[in-house]
Amino acid sequence: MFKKLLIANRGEIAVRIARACRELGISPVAVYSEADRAALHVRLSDEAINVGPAPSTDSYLRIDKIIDAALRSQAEAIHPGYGFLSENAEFASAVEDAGLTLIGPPASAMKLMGSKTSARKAAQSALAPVVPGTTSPLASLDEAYRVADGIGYPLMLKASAGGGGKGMRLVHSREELQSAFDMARAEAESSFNDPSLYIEKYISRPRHIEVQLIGDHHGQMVYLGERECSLQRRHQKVVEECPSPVVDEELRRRMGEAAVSIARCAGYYNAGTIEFLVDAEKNFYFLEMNTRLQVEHPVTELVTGRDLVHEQIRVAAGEKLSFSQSDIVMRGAAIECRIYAEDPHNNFMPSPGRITRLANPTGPGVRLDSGIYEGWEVGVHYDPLLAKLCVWAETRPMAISRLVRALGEYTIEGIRTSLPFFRAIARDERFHRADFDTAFIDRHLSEIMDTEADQQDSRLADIAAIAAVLHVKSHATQTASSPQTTESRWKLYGRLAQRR
Amino acid sequence: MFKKLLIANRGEIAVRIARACRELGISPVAVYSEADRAALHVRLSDEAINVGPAPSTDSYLRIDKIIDAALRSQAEAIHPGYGFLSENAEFASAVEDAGLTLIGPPASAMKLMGSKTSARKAAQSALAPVVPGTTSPLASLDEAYRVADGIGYPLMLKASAGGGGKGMRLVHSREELQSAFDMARAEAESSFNDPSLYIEKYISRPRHIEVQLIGDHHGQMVYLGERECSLQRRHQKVVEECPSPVVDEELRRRMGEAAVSIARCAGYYNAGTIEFLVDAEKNFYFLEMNTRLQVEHPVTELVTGRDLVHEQIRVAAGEKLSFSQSDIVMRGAAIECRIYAEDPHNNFMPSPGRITRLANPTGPGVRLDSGIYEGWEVGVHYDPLLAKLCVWAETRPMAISRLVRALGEYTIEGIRTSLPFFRAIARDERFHRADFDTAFIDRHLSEIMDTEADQQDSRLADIAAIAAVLHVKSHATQTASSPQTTESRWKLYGRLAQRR
Amino acid sequence: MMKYEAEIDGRQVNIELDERDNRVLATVEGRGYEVEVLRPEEGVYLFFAGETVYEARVWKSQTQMSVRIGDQVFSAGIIDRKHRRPGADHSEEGQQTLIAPMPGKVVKVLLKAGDEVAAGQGVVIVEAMKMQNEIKSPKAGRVVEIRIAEGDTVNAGQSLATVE
Amino acid sequence: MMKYEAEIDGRQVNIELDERDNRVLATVEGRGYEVEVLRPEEGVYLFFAGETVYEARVWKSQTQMSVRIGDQVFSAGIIDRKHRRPGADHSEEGQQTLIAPMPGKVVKVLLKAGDEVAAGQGVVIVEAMKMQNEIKSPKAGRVVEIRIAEGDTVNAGQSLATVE
Repeated sequence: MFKKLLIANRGEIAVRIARACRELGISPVAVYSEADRAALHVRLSDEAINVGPAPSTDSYLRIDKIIDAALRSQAEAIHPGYGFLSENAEFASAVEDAGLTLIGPPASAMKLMGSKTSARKAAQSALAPVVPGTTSPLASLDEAYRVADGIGYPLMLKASAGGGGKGMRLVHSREELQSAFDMARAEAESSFNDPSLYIEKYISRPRHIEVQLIGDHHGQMVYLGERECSLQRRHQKVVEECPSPVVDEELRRRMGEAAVSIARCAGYYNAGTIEFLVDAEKNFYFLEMNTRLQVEHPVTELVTGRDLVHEQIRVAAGEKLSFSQSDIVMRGAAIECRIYAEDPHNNFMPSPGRITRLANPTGPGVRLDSGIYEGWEVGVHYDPLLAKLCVWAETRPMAISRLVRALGEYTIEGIRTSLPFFRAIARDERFHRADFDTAFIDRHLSEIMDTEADQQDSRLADIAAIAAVLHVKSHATQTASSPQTTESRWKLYGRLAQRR
Repeated sequence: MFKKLLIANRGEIAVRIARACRELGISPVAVYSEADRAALHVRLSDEAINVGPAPSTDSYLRIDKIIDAALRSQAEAIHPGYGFLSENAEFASAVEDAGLTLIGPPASAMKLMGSKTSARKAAQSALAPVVPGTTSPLASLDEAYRVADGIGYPLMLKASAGGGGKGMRLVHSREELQSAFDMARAEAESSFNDPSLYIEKYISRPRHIEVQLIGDHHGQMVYLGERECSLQRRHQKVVEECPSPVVDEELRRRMGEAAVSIARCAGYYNAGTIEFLVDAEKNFYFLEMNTRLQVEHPVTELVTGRDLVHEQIRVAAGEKLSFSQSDIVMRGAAIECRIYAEDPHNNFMPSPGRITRLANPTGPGVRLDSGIYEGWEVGVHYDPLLAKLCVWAETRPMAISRLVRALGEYTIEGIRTSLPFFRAIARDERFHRADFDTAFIDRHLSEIMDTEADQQDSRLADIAAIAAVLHVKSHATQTASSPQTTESRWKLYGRLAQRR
Repeated sequence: MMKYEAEIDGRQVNIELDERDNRVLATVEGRGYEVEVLRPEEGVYLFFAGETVYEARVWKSQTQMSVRIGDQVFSAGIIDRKHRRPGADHSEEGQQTLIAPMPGKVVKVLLKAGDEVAAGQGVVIVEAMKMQNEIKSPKAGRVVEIRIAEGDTVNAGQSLATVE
Repeated sequence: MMKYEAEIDGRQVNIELDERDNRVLATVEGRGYEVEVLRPEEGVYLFFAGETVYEARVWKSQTQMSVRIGDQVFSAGIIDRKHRRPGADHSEEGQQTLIAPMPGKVVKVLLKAGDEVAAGQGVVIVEAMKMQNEIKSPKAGRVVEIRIAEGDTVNAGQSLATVE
């Protein structure tokens, strides 16, 4: 086993890995940017190395500095976490070249699965289902009819050179194909100077369900059930569950075995995730592979009772997997909420600043992976993920009840967070029924948030008013805030682009 | 299911029950003494009723006030927690008489199992092993030889009227019996005016292992594995584990079935625990039954994945148990540490006072059941249990590593706590090997605590000295403390009597 | 009895309140409350209204005050008549200032002084926490002044531009 | 360089220390340290000694100061020569005062003024947190005065009796 391990990350995941190191008797070495000198992950490490200025391109993304830090501290291995360099095949190669061990897959597999095209080919060669369609341009309308008849309706016509919805048409039936074909071609021609089109099956109201894998260097590869990740806001996962409420034993086995085959075809080892789209008929289609630990790995750990980070480190050290497929037993249900520094009442505007008060939820079935502490200044340079609140219970309904309870105990003050958003989600009837798809939150956001206001009774509002008066009275030296003016101002800000 | 439930307790267990109520959609009603008006269990409840002055005899032990509080708040059920009125059969009857539901066994079973004599008889009628011996006085030396030959050596001669070690003799062999018999009789005569003796088998280096039971009102009774509770300080449990490191599947089944039989003979339902003494040859002997929820129930919950408080409430509401014996699967290992407000460096002297700083451990496999908050004043009127830190991991060694990690993250300042004691225990080699019995801590206390000092290196001590200087410099207005004088003074205090 | 004007979730309420030791007598829009109040932690108000318990947490974040009771969150403000400037009510009349809602970096200035602007049209883009946030004009009119340049680092509350 | 005398776990050490911004130059019993110090929270000192990180938490409880680094806890004190009274070194000579180590209730007074007392013999029993704690004489001698009576409530640090 390694004696020293460098953690090439920050925030909650660096804390999670540092804890795993402690538990395995490994000395954790942190890296930090100048903005993160007093960050929690530094405080929990034995050594810490400054890798540059705050912008991640100057620090956490600098392959040379990370490798240098590992060599200088005599760490034998590097855990990249998620994000930053975790899926960078060049980094994986550099780690190998430096004689160090990456806690992750081989660079070759990372590269192969990092490209959508080669990943799709790997999936196909593993005989795993991919979204049916052609990837080469259709030669003619006749070919389009032939392919469409094979795939079935509804389907999508897409511009080969396209993107952004241009040259794209949803075709519900054979009757619509010709006119759609002509219009899409024209649009593609005018938008991209290239009229080529291809056909893809249309997946209506898809769910995003992924399979967790882990394999050792000795040919063992095991799937650890699935995660339901359909609750997304603008293509960002916000709530994840294990197991998926729509996956039964049989589907779990089929998806799991497909995922293992794909990973085997890619020559994969260590932890990885195969993402699938699942349609209303429970057909599943390979989407992509994440060649690293996922943000949402804790829900799998809670349900399977396996520690993925421990296991990642062990297999990277050459040990055999400590379990086989038949040892994996799913027990109960787990839900994760990603707590972000953003204001759900104001279009999820980022909210950096100092954490003036922090009360973490505890008690039965609550797991908190957090990267903050009271007094920590949440900066503007990095992703706004503050913490992950996970709950586990015997059943999904009880896990939701426990989530409501834990959210009620959770206090983060000084900045805005997405906690109120999760309090609203946890009360939503459709969430209770697991009646959602990947577009659910974007479609129903204002409704979801409104249920919050609906439930407020006037007695509570009166008590809140009294509390506010008492607070202002006892903090009379502070400037009184004037809510009308700020409220109206807050409404003005919009969001232009998405988090990368 | 109940709409409202009164919690007749305080501290961490009242918090635990309030959380369970929230999770089950039940409104929790707190009771509090005047000292506990701002206690955490009050803060987490919907209603709270003052039941009197701080001394528990005037408040938490007042059956009339508790019943009255339940009736006034229109609670339908009362959860007594542990301690206070939880094993008081008179209270159980009063609850029944008031038309309320006790979350616990029937008063009759509580009464039966509350007496050592009738409990022993119940165990015998269930054909469960009890410590072999006579309970009626020996008529003569001849009878003593006859009984002793039947039981085997070593054995204990005990004064029937006795206690406190008077008139008690350990007899290793037949040769020693006559002289021991004569001396014990003489001692018993002079101590108690009664020379009667009885014989009990001597259990050498016993382990204390208990079986968790739960039964519904429909005749179902299930055992949820065992807990190892041998780590005790002066007969108080301090560390508990599930499973016991010395119990295998076969022994678990035998102990479990014996426990179920005993409970059935007592007409028992709801949660209860059968305590056994286990000798080096893994013979087990019935000790007593605890007719309530145990302090250490969380380790069983972590390993079996069942929520005992939820289940207690459900069965009290008349529901059937949500699982049968074959559904109970033990997974991994859990350890609990009872965090007390007492100073392990000073003979565990109680340490009430204000919590000036509190940082709770979090992360994978950590469960904290706590009754305190930052700013809370730990008073002198009640038991010093502040919180229970539990860890779970796939194996016992990993659970111990995780315990070390979690203890390192746990900060309680303002008062002394037993955290340093647990840090020492968690590093102890004999604890790692599970090589202990009920007298282990009392026998080795100074050694255990010394390992702490042994491991300190001078570099750490130097850094500590620098930190102390910096702290005093920046708090110059506070009076400098003078450690020599206080140190020598602290050494003077002793402990007279044990916690009840 | 002291009189206060408060705003709770945008609704204006009149409060009269009298506090003696731990007892508070209050009327909110004429509804009477007699409660006992403890302060177990800074910013935490534990109310006993008869036997009913309410725990309210009050905190300020940036420019706003919030009150949480259980899982209900209220935005709150106490109106301070003395400190209210006459022109500060931010109606859509007159000049309006665009301020940065969070610290960040100006990655793009979309308009320049003199440009026409529509209500809701983006004027400046500020990047923070790996997200790009468009600061929009509250009204149709004309850009009077742009006070920052691309590449500038801005603080929360800093004025970015004026429109009229 | 400021000079300090500290006591760490009962061992006396001489410290010289110079602090500028976040940099601390110190020698402890002649061993030199050059460290950077951050204070992420009140009472928490985060030291960077080269690339090695030490986080020390310092707190006072009752009469003592403690420092924790990882799972090592040190008792600590800075000796303040100015405030040291000549007779306050609590040797076993002269009069000694028995003080209550915690608040509680006097449940029994075992001796009375004038009684002979052995070293380590119990003088008073104070109950706190459901435990009975015997306050013992630090020396053999005679009880000079008992300052409390059975049933009294005492505070931490309150003097209970004097022996000589």
